[in-house]
Amino acid sequence: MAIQQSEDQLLRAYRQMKTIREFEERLHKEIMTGEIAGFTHLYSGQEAVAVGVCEHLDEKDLIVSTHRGHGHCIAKGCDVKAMMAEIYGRATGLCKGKGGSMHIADFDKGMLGANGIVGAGGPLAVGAGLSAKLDGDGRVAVSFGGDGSVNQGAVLEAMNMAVVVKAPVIFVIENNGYSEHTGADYAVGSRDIAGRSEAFGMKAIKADGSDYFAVYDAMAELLDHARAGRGPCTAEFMTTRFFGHFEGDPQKYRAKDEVKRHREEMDCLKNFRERTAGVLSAAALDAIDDDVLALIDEAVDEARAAPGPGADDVVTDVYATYQ
Amino acid sequence: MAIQQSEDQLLRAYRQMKTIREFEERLHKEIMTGEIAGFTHLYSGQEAVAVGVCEHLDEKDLIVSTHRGHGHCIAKGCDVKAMMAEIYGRATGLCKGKGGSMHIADFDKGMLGANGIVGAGGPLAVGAGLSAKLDGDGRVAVSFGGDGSVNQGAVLEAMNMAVVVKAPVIFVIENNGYSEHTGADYAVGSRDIAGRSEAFGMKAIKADGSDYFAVYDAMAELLDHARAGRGPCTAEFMTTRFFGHFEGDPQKYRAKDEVKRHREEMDCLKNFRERTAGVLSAAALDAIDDDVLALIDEAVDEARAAPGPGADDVVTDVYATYQ
Amino acid sequence: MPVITYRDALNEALHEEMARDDRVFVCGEDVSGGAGGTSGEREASGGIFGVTAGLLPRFGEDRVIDTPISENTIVGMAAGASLAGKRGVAEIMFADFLSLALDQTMNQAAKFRYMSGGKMGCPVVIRVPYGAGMNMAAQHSQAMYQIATSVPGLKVVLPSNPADAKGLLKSAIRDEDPVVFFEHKAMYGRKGEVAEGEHLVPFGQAALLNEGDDVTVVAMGRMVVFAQKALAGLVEDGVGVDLIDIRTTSPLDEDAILDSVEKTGRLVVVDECPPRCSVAADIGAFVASQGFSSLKAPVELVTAPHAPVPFAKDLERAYVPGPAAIDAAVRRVAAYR
Amino acid sequence: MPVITYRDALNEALHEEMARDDRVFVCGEDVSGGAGGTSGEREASGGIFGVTAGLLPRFGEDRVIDTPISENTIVGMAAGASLAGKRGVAEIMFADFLSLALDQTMNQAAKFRYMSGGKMGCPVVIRVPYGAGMNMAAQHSQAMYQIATSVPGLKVVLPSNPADAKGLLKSAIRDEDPVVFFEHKAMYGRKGEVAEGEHLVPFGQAALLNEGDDVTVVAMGRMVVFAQKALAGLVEDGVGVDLIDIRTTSPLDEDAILDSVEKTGRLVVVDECPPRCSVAADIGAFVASQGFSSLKAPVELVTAPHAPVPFAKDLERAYVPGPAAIDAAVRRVAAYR
Ligand SMILES: Cc1ncc(C[n+]2csc(CCOP(=O)(O)OP(=O)(O)O)c2C)c(N)n1
Ligand SMILES: Cc1ncc(C[n+]2csc(CCOP(=O)(O)OP(=O)(O)O)c2C)c(N)n1
Ligand SMILES: [Mg+2]
Ligand SMILES: [Mg+2]
Repeated sequence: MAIQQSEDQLLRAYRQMKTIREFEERLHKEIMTGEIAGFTHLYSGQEAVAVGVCEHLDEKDLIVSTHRGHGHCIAKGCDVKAMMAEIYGRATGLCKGKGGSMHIADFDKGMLGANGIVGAGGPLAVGAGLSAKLDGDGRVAVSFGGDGSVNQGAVLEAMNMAVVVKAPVIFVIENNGYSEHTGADYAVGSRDIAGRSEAFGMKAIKADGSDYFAVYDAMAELLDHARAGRGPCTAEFMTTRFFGHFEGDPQKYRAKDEVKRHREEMDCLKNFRERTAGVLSAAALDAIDDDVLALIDEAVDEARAAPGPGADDVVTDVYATYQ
Repeated sequence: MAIQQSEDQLLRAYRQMKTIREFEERLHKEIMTGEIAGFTHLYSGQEAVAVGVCEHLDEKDLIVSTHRGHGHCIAKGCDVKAMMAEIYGRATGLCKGKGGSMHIADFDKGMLGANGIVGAGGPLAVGAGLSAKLDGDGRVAVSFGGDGSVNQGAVLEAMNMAVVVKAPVIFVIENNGYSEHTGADYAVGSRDIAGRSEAFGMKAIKADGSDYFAVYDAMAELLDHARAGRGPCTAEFMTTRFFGHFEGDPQKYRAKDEVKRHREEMDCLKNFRERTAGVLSAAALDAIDDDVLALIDEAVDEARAAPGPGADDVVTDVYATYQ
Repeated sequence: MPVITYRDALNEALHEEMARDDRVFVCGEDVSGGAGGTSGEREASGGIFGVTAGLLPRFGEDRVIDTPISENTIVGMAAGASLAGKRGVAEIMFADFLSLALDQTMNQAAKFRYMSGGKMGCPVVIRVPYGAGMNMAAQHSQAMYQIATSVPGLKVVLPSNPADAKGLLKSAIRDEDPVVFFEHKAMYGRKGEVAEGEHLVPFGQAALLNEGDDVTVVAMGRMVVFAQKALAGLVEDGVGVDLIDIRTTSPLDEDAILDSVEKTGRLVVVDECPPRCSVAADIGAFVASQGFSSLKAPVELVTAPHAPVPFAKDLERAYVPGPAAIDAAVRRVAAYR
Repeated sequence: MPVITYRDALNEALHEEMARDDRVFVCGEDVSGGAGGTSGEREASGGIFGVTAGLLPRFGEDRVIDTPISENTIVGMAAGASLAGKRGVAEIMFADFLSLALDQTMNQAAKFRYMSGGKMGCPVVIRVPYGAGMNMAAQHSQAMYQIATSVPGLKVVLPSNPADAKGLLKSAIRDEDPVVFFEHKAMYGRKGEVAEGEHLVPFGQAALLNEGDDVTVVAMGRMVVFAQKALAGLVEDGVGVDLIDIRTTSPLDEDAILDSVEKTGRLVVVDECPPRCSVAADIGAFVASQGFSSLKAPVELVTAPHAPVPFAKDLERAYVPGPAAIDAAVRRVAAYR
């Protein structure tokens, strides 16, 4: 299928995917140093999904993300430096260091938050979609979730609810084959997430999540459907994660060569360069690579240098007003 | 399809259905007197489901019931008089008056309780089925639920869980068209409960819940499947309730003549008499009718005469031991 | 002032706020009166308690949303819409079912503002009919507010009369923070004077319903009614009682309680919940910590027993803390030397 | 006695009880080490905290059950099997997720015995790693035990050391009632002496870890460790402390607390939860009500603030009640005249 997008669009998409990749690969290194606290789930390998989805969205569209949210945040336009500062727990972070990796949110960008509770984004996305429906302005809400999230009652209820209230919600399910250490083929009865979604009465598509263009085209079709007020839909994207579930996961449950093989065969950046060979110059893409690496360097340096929050901040931002 | 069951089996099934019917019709009257406290949900109209299912089960098989549980209790062999006493809140009740209509339970009969929480029975039934699987003795668990319960996350999770752990559970969904005042066609996305269940990877059948034989035959097939260790299944039975959701419901949401029409066209007792015309004598069935009416009379009289629990009972049965 | 029921006062608040602010919508099971029935016409009864009656014909089904039985998603949908600029008012038919919606209530709605460093608010209202007294047994009679009160980020409201029901619900809908609003099922039919139109009751301001010098009685929700019942006999016997209706357990009007105890030196807290980690314990410990020097007698906690709610009439009557228990407790502390 | 970690003590209890009683099974996310992976062999790591390590190869996948992410059904399945004669031990990966399983925990497991008039018991154990201290932020750091403690029908356990971890878990599995078992994530690596084989710690019996005449300090779970840290400096300065580890918040060893306060007249309760409706408040109010005549000073409640758990290291450190706060509180009450 011929490529429809303009050169600018393509370069932008590549830049986004590359930024996510380098953000995560760098975090993977920095976490080893022990400077970054807590629980970090890296998105490397799934970039084509976040970007293929969000390239269709503008700031008025709303997304709800997951524990593995860095890619969604970057793709939706969150400031990369403020994200890095948040992950470092700095006062300059997007959430003043109060949220951390699992709770990065940026309402101004239509990013309603990463979420530490698997599946919790489903109901929230239905609400975001409902608000769009009430405003009748063609906005949509996207609920990102993993293969593990479709076993959580909240997501299943949300799919049914979205159909009942006819909310313009797209459930984007990133099937990377695992929920933590447990295989999707074991945990997902029927092993067919798109089919499970269809059974709630919505349109559903399954596509290759390591191919930016497959994601982009699938979303184009679903977004037309949702923006036209024809109700919610689901996209199941087959993808993979290049790292463990969280940093420190020995991954004994994965075949020895699986990650290596996937890095070769399912690398969305490689695929993208091949697919666009005729259209984009390698030089242009290489230049982007350099920009991105510089950006990530700056982000880390600035985050490191930034001040931490003060102890007084512990009790602020709990309420808008309280007594 | 020719009738396979023996005359004794048929008479027994009729007696069970008739007992449920008269139990509920009598309660409907007694509740008017104000003597019965709380929330009562009557099963009239759905008798063929409870009986068509439970006629296949023995006391070692386990069932989990709902807020509309009287029929399931009677069909599974609970003592009718002790049930009536429970609904009257008497010390002689099956649960000493502590549970009431929504919580009638009788472990000795394999009846793990009516349940006031819509959908809560699903996970419990998976556990009951799991225990049967661990014992490997061919027992099964049956989870009764309504059309409204399949929108509850717990039931959807339970269906998936049952498939994953290969528990011998049959999800019996009684689709009477309504959850309280809300129509199933509105609340159940896709309007196809059997299909929704299949999408979790289990066998599912849809059948007429006002026809004892249709229920009985459908269950025969599903029970063979489950007892053989081939995993869980779902039966969706189309049925109707002859009364309001709870006693006192004006039912403005139902078409004027709906109940009247259903009492004529969907009465499982009438259908049963017609279907068995060649096999059973009207006299034998009439005799059962008389027995049942007498039994219900006694049950009400004894419940009325029975003592209430004492105030001390408020704090007993909270724990087996506490300090 | 017109005399109306607690139910109608709540209904009036919903009508007024939905008319005032078109961001406000309600959702829940049967809130419209039941969608998708075969009669075609909906009765707009407003669910089994009738609190949302008449909203459907006036505001339409986009803003009066019947839902499937999906409590966690009912709250989550209302919370998500409220994050996105709306004002969701979710109804959970029985407070007991908060147990199904607790993730969206305590991990989502309650924490967004904090987790986002103050950048995201979630002005959702979760209405929960609660309480015992109608023989609905263990799963349809719990009070549950001790759970909501324990969660930072939530505000928790318990109106004890029709006027407060209206004034507090209007304040809840206008509040920028998530509010769990507890309506006692057994009080829907109670009547009282309620101002027409604009009537707001602020959070964190207790009402002093009776003044006396001997004992401070703190109560909330239906327990206020029982405390008032107990008053007559006490006053008759010359026991002076400060009766404080705290109205909201979070925020808590600490000053009102401390000021009164400073005067009386004796505290009785009445709470429909079982005793452990209850609001009664919370207030008792607060006074034992912040008002200790004023205390002249043991703190008396009048609560339900450490047991589920029983079904049978006599059992439930023995279970729920009532006027007799309050009367006895007040006399005990008043007599303490 | 062998010195092992809190994690290994729990693991030992599971191994011993599963070997002793074949009705016992465990279920939860990744408890076997992950089913359905492409490597074929499971690492039997026993989930992200490793507490169930090694159970799979020894007891097989029928009794060591990996589950989908379905918390309410994980608890419900374990509860249903326990109703039916098994002994389900469910793991909820983080205590925060009890909010998703609360219906099965509080409306089902906790109430079966009562609702059935004593005819049906549900001997399920729900293991919940809890607590702050690892920078896991607002949704992976909550203590949650105030909720479980408030529910009649549940028993609630919080071991503070490896020996109790083993002895209390074995008792929990043998108990006829539903137990919510809180394991502090930050304590899994702590070492201590643990008896091999049969070692049972009964419920409702507090441990007196230090004796002194001036102040009674009551703590549970990880707070006991911090209270012990605070002791040194206090003792050095001649402040005599009774340190009571209550071990189980429900049942509560009321006598141990009252006896000590009778001696000291001064009470400090240390609790990792935020203050409202907390176990600290519960115990404080209990003493203000039942031990009032012994009290010589205000009850001191050392808790987390009324806020969610923050992410950043410095913020979390400021959030969690620690030795310094305990030390200060003890000195305040000791000095009170
Ligand atoms: C309700 C809940 N249960 C369990 C967890 C622990 N947990 C975090 S991520 C995860 C696996 C999620 O799998 P999936 O949805 O496929 O997303 P992925 O990690 O593969 O991106 C689990 C079980 C959680 N955070 N929330
Ligand atoms: C979790 C929960 N939500 C709501 C209710 C209130 N309620 C009781 S029965 C019912 C409708 C159930 O419909 P369905 O499952 O079809 O069963 P039916 O009443 O038709 O037999 C509702 C909403 C409840 N008991 N539990
Ligand atoms: Mg996954
Ligand atoms: Mg129904």
